[in-house]
Amino acid sequence: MSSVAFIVIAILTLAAALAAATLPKLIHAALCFALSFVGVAAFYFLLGAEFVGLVQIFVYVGAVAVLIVFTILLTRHDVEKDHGFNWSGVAVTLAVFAGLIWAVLKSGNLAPTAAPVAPLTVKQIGELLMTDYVWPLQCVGVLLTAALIGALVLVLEEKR
Amino acid sequence: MRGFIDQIFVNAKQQILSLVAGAPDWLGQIVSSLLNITALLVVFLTLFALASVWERKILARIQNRLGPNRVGPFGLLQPAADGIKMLIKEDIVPARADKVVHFLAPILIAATAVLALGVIPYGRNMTPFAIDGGILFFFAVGSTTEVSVFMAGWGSNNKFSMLGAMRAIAQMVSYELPLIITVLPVVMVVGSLTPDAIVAAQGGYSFGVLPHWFVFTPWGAVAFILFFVSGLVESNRTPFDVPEGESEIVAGHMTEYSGFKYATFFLAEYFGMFAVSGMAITLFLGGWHAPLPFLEFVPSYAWFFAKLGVLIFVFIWIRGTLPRIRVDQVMNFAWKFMLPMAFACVIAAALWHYQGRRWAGALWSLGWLVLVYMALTRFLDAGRKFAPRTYRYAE
Amino acid sequence: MSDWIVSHLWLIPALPLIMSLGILALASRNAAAGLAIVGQAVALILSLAAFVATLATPGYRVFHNFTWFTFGEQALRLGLVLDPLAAVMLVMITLVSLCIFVFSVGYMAADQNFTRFFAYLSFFSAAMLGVVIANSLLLLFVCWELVGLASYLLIGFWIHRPSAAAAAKKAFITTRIGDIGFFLAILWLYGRSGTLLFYDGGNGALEKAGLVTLGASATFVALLIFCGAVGKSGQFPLHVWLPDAMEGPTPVSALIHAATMVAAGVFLVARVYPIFSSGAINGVTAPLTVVVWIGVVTALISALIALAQADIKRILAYSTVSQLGLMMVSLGVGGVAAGIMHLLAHGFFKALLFLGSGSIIHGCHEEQDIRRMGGLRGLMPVTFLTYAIGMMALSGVPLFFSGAWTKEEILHATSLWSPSRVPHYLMLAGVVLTALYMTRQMVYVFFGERRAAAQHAHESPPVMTGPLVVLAFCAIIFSVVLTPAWPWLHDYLSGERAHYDLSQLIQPGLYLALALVALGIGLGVLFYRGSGASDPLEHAQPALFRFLANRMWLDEFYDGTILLFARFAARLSDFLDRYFWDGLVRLFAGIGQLFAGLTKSFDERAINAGVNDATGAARGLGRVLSGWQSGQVQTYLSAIALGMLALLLFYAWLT
Amino acid sequence: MTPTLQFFLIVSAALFCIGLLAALSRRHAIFILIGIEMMLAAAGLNFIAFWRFGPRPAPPTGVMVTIFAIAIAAAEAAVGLALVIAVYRHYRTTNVDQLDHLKG
Repeated sequence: MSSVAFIVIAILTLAAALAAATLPKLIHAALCFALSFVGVAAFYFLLGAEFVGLVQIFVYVGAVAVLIVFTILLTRHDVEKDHGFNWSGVAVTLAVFAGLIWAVLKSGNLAPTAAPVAPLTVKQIGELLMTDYVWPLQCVGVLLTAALIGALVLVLEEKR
Repeated sequence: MRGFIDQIFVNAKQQILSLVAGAPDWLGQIVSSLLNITALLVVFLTLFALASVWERKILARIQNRLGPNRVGPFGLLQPAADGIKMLIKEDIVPARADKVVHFLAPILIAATAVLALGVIPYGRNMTPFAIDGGILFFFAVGSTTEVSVFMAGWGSNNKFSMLGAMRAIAQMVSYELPLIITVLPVVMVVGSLTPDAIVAAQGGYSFGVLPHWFVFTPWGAVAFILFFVSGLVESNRTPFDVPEGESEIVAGHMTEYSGFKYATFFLAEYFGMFAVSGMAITLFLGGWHAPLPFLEFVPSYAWFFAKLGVLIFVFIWIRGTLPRIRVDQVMNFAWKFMLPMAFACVIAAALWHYQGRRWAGALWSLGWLVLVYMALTRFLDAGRKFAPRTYRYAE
Repeated sequence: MSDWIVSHLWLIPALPLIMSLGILALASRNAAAGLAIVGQAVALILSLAAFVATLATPGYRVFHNFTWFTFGEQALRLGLVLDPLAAVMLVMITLVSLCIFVFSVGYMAADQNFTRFFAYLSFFSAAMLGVVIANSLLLLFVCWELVGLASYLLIGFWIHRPSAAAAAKKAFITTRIGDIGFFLAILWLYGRSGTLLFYDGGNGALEKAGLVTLGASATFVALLIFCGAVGKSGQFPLHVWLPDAMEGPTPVSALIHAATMVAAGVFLVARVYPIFSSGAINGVTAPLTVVVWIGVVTALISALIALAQADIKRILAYSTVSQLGLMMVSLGVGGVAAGIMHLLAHGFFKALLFLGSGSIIHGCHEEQDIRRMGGLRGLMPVTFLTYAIGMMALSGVPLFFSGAWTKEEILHATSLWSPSRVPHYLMLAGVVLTALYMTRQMVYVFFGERRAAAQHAHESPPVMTGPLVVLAFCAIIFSVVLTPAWPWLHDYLSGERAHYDLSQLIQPGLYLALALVALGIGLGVLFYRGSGASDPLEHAQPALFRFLANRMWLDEFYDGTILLFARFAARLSDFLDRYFWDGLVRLFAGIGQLFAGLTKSFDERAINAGVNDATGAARGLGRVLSGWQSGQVQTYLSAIALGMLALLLFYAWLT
Repeated sequence: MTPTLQFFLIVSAALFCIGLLAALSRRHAIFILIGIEMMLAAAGLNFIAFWRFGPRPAPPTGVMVTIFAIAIAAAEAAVGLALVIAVYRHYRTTNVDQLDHLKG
């Protein structure tokens, strides 16, 4: 896996993510969010997990981003006025980041480079989903159904 | 000889690549990708030009007119003239618009359309980007169209654009489910998400005449129709062109676009149309396979583009025939009919498979589909009352 | 066809059942009668097919058993059987039922519960057919009880009449008394021989092996079963319910309390006859002797009572009782075939008589008192003729009427009974009495001058007279297969080949029967000719007449003894319940309350105090803690993040 | 040089912290959701990276976990946004600072 691609994708992803976190306009933030997730998907491709990458794009860019955008539209009147910035969070974030980086660098005994790996085909994943992971799959199905119904119930017009 | 003509483009690409054989492999990859992309762009831009003029002429015939016939022979150069006109038009950007978003929207939408075109097998060994799970890629890319439409609507900061964008997103999201679920049966039956595998699975003929295209199985036929209708919606074609209904909201999310950006939207719409048709051909119409055994001497890509042309003609035909559908009707149709039918198709495919993929299976799945269809129509008619018209998605 | 019907025997009872359910489901007055009649007709055709199938070989018998359910290691098995006995019963029941259904269409036309009526009727015939073809004592018992239920429902069909309700209750309870015995018999039999199947390819309860395993207890089993029979077919101690059962609609009386259900007792005895006759010394066993004497007493008593009744239907009811007694006697003395033949013949002509009485009652506007009728022969000719045929068949006018031959057979059988000849003579007297009271009824109803109710009498519609004609025809034609000249049915029932021999036609017994019947009819005409509203016997023997008219005060006797005891027992238990047990319960409750009070005070004094302190402390703590609860999501989030950081550092410190 | 596992871990840590930043310091409810999604994605990236660099042959547990994580994240986003809409309908605001009715 080429370092060029890695650097490019990393820069893209992190920049987009940072923009998503800090841009004053919610819409731009949402779009950058989608972009950063495309970047994450690209990472997955780079790491040889194509299926996951596709699912990532599919779910986040296709569905979640659209959902966010729709929510922004429905709460439009509240979007314009700026809610300000909570600076206390920055300190915490920096602390956590420092901690994480320290931990990562401290733990040296990790595989230096990736062993060559046979690409994980969709067929294998599907078979795994249907054999070893069938119960998680069912649970996720139930969860999604519940989430769907719950979301519908939440946004129903309450009768007055 | 036949093989030569069939593989001519593949061989040509190999020749060109052999020139950079010595270079590091990343260069080779880049070159081959570039070749693919250029081929795609050339072919489909030409096709776009042809299709635009073709559409206008066919619509004219349907409406008992002559259509463009001045520029060039039979008006074949009409698109060139249109292109020039578009290019030299002034590019207006509204003052209050969100400049960046407004600028990015058409690029993104066109780019995604081209990307979607990349995974379709156009002929034997002629898949530009043969990735495992290409189907998924196709839909993943296609699903980003909504974001770009939204960008267009929001960016141009205009009431009509916003309404159009919201309508577009609403109906696209609604119709993406049937669109994808109607693909499931095919994927289940073939057992692969790779377009080439799916096309390969549709080779061969029963009794030497009936090709093994999935459209010739009951579930396949129904799934194909559902897929095609959803494709109409996804590419915002009549009768589902509510988002850009000129008569209600000037041109929907394209209202504030002019000149080349507008042309880009136009191009994106056509590319979307091509992409959906190509996917439909790959999934249901046997890809580049010939309809009859003795016709196989015709090169595969020729068959693909012939089928593409037929589907485009159907698109145009429908546009010339049907009036626009109301928004709430569109949504109801999606959620109350298309989605259940799509799921029924999945089950029908399972029946077909477990009954041995023979006549018994066909009968079973047919019976099941008919059953579901009856039930659905009964249910919908029961619930139908002709309420006064409401703009639920445009308040 | 034949083997088909054998394998589909279950259809015969199933059809009427389905029809009755259908009637209840549709609840449509128009469909009801049609459904019932169609179901019954098809059942009749099937029964005829079954009958034909049994003609194949003498002693024909097929059965197929199935397992109902399994408990432990032994399975409870039920089954169906088809043999001559069942076949003739099937034909008789379905034919009579069909006639009566048709008749009811006319008779119940005005009733607003038409639908319910036909549902009940179909239900009844289903249950009855089930009784007939059951091959397991349990299945038979189930259908038997269902028959009882149907009879209960139908007697009390006019629920708004208190008398009807009372009669229904009486019938139900009285037959229950017998059925207790029957049930005990079933338990005993199962406990002894481990099977309830009649025929099971050699090890059924009625076959050699089963009887051997049953051994000496066969006597008790037989007697207990006979209790059931006594209850169901109104034998002497338990006969009191049958006359009251006439509160039901006349078709019901005809179908259930004359033709079919009451005959079920006789049928039961005939069905399990091997148990009765097991270990017999030249055809005599203790249970059979009991059967004989019960039969004799019943026959005579009820014949006498019938002599003094005024209600046309009650007369017929008592005559039914006496005829059933007659059949019991014949079974008891060993003339099984004769008994069953009489059962069949009786089924036809008694149904005929009842329907005729129904037609009369209908014609006379619901009048049932024969002393208020008279001279109807001109007004309702069809009814008159058919009724006359029925009467002659019942009283046994020889040669042309079915009753005669069967009676003669029975008399013949009794005459051969070794232990004693008393039953024979008593039965002869019974014949005379039968002829007498039937003549009395005829004279009262059809001859003499027209009395009050007869003024505006009218003939019934063809839908009612039609069945009469059919049944009358049967009553006559039936005599052909009964003649000793060609004792076809007899041999068919007893599993032999019939042979034709005209010389058998005239026998000494025949002269005797002729003489007795002539005597009876002659006496009847002599007595009652020209008698007005008052009864000649009443003039002659007032005391005797009252004795008979009040049914020998048997009801009063039961009322004074059994019911009195029952009421006493009820009161006693009520008293105990109220004062003794209730007192105990109250006592325990009081104790409970005492303890409850103690614990309550303890809780309040001791525990609650501590709890209150604890809760107070907790509340204070909570107030403090809830101060930190700012409601700011992001504060919480940052707290979580810092917590994670702390964990991370802790982990790093550990390693 | 080719990127080793640490690089991916650092990137995912950075992504995680950016998500945390968004969740902690932006007052608009939707930003909090975006942040949470980012953190989830960072976790997924970690899983994939560990799977990729893990010993061979290994069952693709990391991939599976990521797939399920994505599905769950989608559900969470749906419900969360529905909540935002409901809250907005009720209080006419999406500012989480004003939504403190649960304070003790």
